[in-house]
Amino acid sequence: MFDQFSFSNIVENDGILITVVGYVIVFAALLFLYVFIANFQKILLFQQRKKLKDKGHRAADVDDLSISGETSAAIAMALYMEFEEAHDLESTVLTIKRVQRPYSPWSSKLYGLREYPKR
Amino acid sequence: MFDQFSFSNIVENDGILITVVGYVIVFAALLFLYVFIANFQKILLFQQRKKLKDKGHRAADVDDLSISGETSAAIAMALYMEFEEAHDLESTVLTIKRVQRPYSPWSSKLYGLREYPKR
Amino acid sequence: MFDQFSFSNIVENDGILITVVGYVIVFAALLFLYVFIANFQKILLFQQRKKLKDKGHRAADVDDLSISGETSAAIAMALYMEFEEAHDLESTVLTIKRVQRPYSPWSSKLYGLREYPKR
Amino acid sequence: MGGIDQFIHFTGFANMTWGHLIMLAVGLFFIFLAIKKNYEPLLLVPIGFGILLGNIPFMENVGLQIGIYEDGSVLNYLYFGVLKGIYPPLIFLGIGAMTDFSALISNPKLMLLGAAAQVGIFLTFLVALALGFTVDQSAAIGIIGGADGPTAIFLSSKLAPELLGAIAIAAYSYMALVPVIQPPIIKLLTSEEERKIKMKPPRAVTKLEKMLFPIVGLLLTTFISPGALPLLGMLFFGNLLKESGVTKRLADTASKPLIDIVTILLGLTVGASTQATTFLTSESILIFVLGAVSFMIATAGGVLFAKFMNLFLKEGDKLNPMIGAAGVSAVPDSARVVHSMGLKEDPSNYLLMHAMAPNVSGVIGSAVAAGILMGFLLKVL
Amino acid sequence: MGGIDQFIHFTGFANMTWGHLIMLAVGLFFIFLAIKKNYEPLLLVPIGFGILLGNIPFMENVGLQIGIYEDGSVLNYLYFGVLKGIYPPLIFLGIGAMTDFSALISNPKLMLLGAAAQVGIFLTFLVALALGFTVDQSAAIGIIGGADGPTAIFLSSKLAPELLGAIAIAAYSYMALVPVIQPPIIKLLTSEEERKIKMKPPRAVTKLEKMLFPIVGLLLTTFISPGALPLLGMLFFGNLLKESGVTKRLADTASKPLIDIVTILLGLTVGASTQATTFLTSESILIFVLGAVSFMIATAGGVLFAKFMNLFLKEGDKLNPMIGAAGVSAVPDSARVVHSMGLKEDPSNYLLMHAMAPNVSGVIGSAVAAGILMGFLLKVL
Amino acid sequence: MGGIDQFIHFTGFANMTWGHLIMLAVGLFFIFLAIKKNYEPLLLVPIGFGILLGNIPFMENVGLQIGIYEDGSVLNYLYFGVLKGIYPPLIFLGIGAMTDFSALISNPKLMLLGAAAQVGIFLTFLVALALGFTVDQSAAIGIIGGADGPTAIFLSSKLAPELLGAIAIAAYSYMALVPVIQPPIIKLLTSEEERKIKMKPPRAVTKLEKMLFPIVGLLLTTFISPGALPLLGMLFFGNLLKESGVTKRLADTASKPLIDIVTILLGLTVGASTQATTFLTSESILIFVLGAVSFMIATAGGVLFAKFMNLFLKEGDKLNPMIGAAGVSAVPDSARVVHSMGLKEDPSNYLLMHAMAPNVSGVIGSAVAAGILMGFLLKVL
Ligand code: NA
Ligand code: NA
Ligand code: NA
Repeated sequence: MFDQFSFSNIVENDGILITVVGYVIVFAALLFLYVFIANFQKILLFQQRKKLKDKGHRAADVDDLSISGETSAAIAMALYMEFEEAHDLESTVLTIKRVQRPYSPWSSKLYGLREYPKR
Repeated sequence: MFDQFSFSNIVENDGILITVVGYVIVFAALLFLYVFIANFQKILLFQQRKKLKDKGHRAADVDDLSISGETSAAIAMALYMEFEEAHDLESTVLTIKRVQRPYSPWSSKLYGLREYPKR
Repeated sequence: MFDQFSFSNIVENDGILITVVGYVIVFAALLFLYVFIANFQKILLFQQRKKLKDKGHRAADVDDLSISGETSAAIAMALYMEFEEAHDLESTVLTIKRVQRPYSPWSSKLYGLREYPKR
Repeated sequence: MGGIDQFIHFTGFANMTWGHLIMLAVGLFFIFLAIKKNYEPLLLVPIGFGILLGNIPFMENVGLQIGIYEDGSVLNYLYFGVLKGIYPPLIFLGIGAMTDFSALISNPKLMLLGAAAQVGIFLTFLVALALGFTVDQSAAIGIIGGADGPTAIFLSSKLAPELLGAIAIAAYSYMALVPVIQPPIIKLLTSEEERKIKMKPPRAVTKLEKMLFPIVGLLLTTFISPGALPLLGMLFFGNLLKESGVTKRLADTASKPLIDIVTILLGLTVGASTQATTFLTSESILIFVLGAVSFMIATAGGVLFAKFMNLFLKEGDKLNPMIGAAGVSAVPDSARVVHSMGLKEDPSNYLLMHAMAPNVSGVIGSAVAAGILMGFLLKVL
Repeated sequence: MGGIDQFIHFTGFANMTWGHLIMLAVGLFFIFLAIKKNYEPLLLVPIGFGILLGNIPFMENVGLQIGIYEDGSVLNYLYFGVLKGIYPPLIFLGIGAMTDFSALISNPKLMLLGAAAQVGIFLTFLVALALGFTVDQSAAIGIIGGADGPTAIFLSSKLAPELLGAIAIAAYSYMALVPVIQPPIIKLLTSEEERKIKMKPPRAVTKLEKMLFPIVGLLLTTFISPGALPLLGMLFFGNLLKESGVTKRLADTASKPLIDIVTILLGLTVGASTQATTFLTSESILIFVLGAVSFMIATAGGVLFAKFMNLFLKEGDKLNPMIGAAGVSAVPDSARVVHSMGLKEDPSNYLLMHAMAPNVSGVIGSAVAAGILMGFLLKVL
Repeated sequence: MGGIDQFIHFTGFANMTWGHLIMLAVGLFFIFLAIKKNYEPLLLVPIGFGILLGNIPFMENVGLQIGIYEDGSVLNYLYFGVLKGIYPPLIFLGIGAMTDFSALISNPKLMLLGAAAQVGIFLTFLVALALGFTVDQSAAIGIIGGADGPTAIFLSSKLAPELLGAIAIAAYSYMALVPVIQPPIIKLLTSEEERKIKMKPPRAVTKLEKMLFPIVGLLLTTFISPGALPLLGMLFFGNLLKESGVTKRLADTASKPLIDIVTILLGLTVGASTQATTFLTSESILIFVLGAVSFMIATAGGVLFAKFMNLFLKEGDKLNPMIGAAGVSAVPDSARVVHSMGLKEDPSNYLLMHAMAPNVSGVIGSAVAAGILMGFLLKVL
């Protein structure tokens, strides 16, 4: 069965067609998403800059509103460190936990019901 | 189909009957539950009062053993506050957690098995 | 139906055979497991003792490397206490929790993704 | 270029209709309401996103296994739990495990208000019948007035699965809109004096009473209406897990991961069941209208019955009739609405705990009603 | 008034029989035992409430979709996992993820005690056969003596689904009653001197050994008894998740939400499967009697085998024969019983850790036995 | 002694073949890799133990209900979720609920790298075709190059269930081996200079953008490739639960107990599906070879496309072409590989966040590709 390359099997099954069309569409889908997000960001950034300008912020003039390289590097480093040590020490910390309220799907605000005052 | 009211459809399907009987039964069910609980409470309150009397408590003479209005109001207020603010601040608190023991459904008291002493 | 003992029903259904073979096999299975583990331990203990000897530890000469009776008793007592009191007081303690990292089954090391640095 | 043609043929763009666009807009609106207005987000986000999923246009009936109504699709498998009425009882299990019935136990006569408000169910049933719906469909539509999502889904799945999507969406929509629907009706039916009535503080409830309640509740209600067993059985079971004191671990699981998983699956598939090609009909619109009517009648029924009860209660024991409105259930939104209105009239009048009693009994009431309707209509005799 | 008539016809009151009342009383008794006596509450509360659910009287076979044996009912869907033997292996997965086999690994010869106690299974099998049960039923009844709920349910679902309810209820009842059943038998079979025997403290166990145990355990036991694969495969899988050290998150989920959800569903539906109309038969009563016998034989078997082993052990290595009784499994109740009895005889004799070894090996033993019985009886050759 | 004979006949020893032994060794090797090397333990432990479970030899087709391919066995029931493509979307739901798309949103042009790397899927598809696999099988084999376990399982379950085991095992194996496979290819295709390129730090992303991303992402990708709906619909749904800010509780459940339960069941049954009698074929070996090829082509595709993009980007905006390799997905391993390589070249060059963008977009890309392949091949027209 697998002794030799049979290009006929590709042709008979529209292999080339599926490959080309398929790959193009994958690109198209992500390109669409890229274009949309990029443009959406422009609008958003424009608004943001306008807001800052209205408030008289200097940052409005800065070319990009991104986070600084140093900060970013530090974060990346920290992240990397965590990646590396992840397996060894599962750090133990005192957790500060968010108190979660119960809820009910017949109405999601059934907060008070669980711990009703008893006296 | 829905141009006009067709009372005949109600009659043909015993609509009135289902409505009347149905509504009456809903009432009956909750009435039963009410009567049962109310009477059960009387017995319970009677016992409670007797116990208090035996111990010489003054509370036994008080007409009802309910919680006071002020307390109740305070609780309700607190509850209401919590309702309102619920969405904004998900308060962060240091939790004091109950230690839970593992269990086994082949026997629900399989407490000690999980963390067996190793040395 | 159940008025009398019918040994014929046992015979017809190979009852004795199933019983004897069955019980023997249960023994065999657990015996195999016993023998395997016991021998595995010997190898392991041998290695352990060798390691200790290499390091010049005195413990290597001790007949068995088991935990001492006193320790064991103390642990058992503690365990027992916990068993007994289990139902009454579900002790409340400040938990020191292990921080758990998220993961992804397309790759189980998706740690950093959840809380990406925002600024 | 036949391949590209063929491909384009299959895209959402090629299969899109106005119906899809309308439904996508509805889905986005639900998500918007949930996030921006915080209306029932735990339900409206899944339902809203489900509407999106259900209305991505695709070529139907060619074996792609995408749509919720196509055999072999994931959504179809997950929808099974809705269609067979499995999810609602599991949600009731979780609800039972997180509900405190103390308010009801301490003042059991308020239970009647939860019964009274079910008039919305039965009158809407009659109206739907008169409008030409079948008797099974009419019952399923009427239950919207019960103001309980799981109960509505359960009954529709049994009596009128073809309307399930519309009924479920209507029920949850109006539950989210309780703060808009109820106040004008309450005001209309009560005098200022009545709205200022203060009620005696509720009595404390013992552990034993709370433990016995789910057991007694089960026996009494299901002996009368066995059809309510799937819903009330699970509700009271969950509550016993909570109140027994010895099964905390099970109550925790029922009220957290279990109910969450079921809520995710139920919300998503109920949303996706609104596929434009089957959902956008005049029937669906009519169901929405009837649902609103049902909610209003229920509210009025509760308030009026509270006033009726007052005729027999001596001074000092009288009810604030507004709490009757909480009998529709829609827990705890309608209780909060009543509480807010009470505070507006008199800043020292705290009605919340009083309103919780008819509120939770309204849940029992509508489940009993659903059981009765099933008893009348489901039998194959 | 035909409507009222018709309705009354459908109420629980109209369909009630003495059987229903008896079973309701049994259900209430189970709940009482669980809450008041704290006997296995995590199982007896769901089972007890399930008995209530299953015995609310209703009109059967008219399409109401209420009863656990009616197509389309929620209970019927949830019961599927019991009937097809899906829940028990999932419970074993969770149990594996929370069981520590150290006691067993450190003193593996105690494993034989867990084998010895399975004599209860096989002798009861013979007695049931002699009493006229079919060979499949007899095997399912015998397994009660294995003192493992999931194993009993699994085997009955495969061999005798018609007896599943009775066998499951019997198994769990007697597991709860271990502290009542075992002590007199242990006393009868041991001398005071024997009961005072102190055993050498167990050796510490390495991580590697704990990791290898589930793998070796799987291979050895299932090569000998492939039929035990569904149960032991899951048990050892859960244990590897726990001991591997790299899958903590999965072990946590298996031993908490997963096992809880399955326990809730299993307990409830096993309880509900005791519907009076199919459950209250002389067979059920006989099964209860045989179950008790099975437990007693198993206890005796374990104790006597420990005494037998002592014949070959040199002074100082001798076993306290009481720990043989823990071989029935019923983890960890029977180990606790032995421990308590040891303390009574000599307040400085701590047998708990020693008793845990036969205790957990009893679980393996009864699963192997179930596998063998399936191998003999399930085949279609 | 017929009984003993009969019994021996049924043991694993009697039914063992070389195939079983080989597969058991493979299973043990997977577990070893997971525990000792910490390669994807959350997947390799369940899969490895599943391989053991699936290759305990037993007598097939005599009704013992043990094997994963035998009706009525537990493994068969649990395998249903794999076979019908139900588990993968649920896993994507959980993944969505724990994935942060910020890196991608802040630099959306990197999305194209995630598209480019899918070339591995399509070229391997062609090679498989040429080697004589059917067109459906070829598509399922090609998807291994998508480097996403759930996507691979989903597509194979739809197109070539007979190859599911081999494809799944290959996909997960190579995902675990990404740190071995990718570096040499990356080095081969890039100059030292290129590997030292530093990229501008990413911009901070607003909450609104993160909320809108799953909605926009769903609409755009599934309008183009409706077949991707089951996977991407769930992925983006989970992400909206996380980012909406109002459904934290649901996101928590989706990303913890739900995904854990599904992972346990999926891993175990995928492993068990490699039963020697159906798995050890020349096809399986060929699939492994093709899978490796696919991974390599995908890596090269990503890197080369990044270099291609650099032709159009002005100085200072240029990409470090190594991040193209992260476009295969295998989240986040391939991003980490790139990061490590970057640090080796220049200890001040932190590429992790940049590599995360193509990494997560590779997930979307391969799901879109799977949808397209389903669109072309699944239709029954
Ligand atoms: Na209601
Ligand atoms: Na046992
Ligand atoms: Na990918």
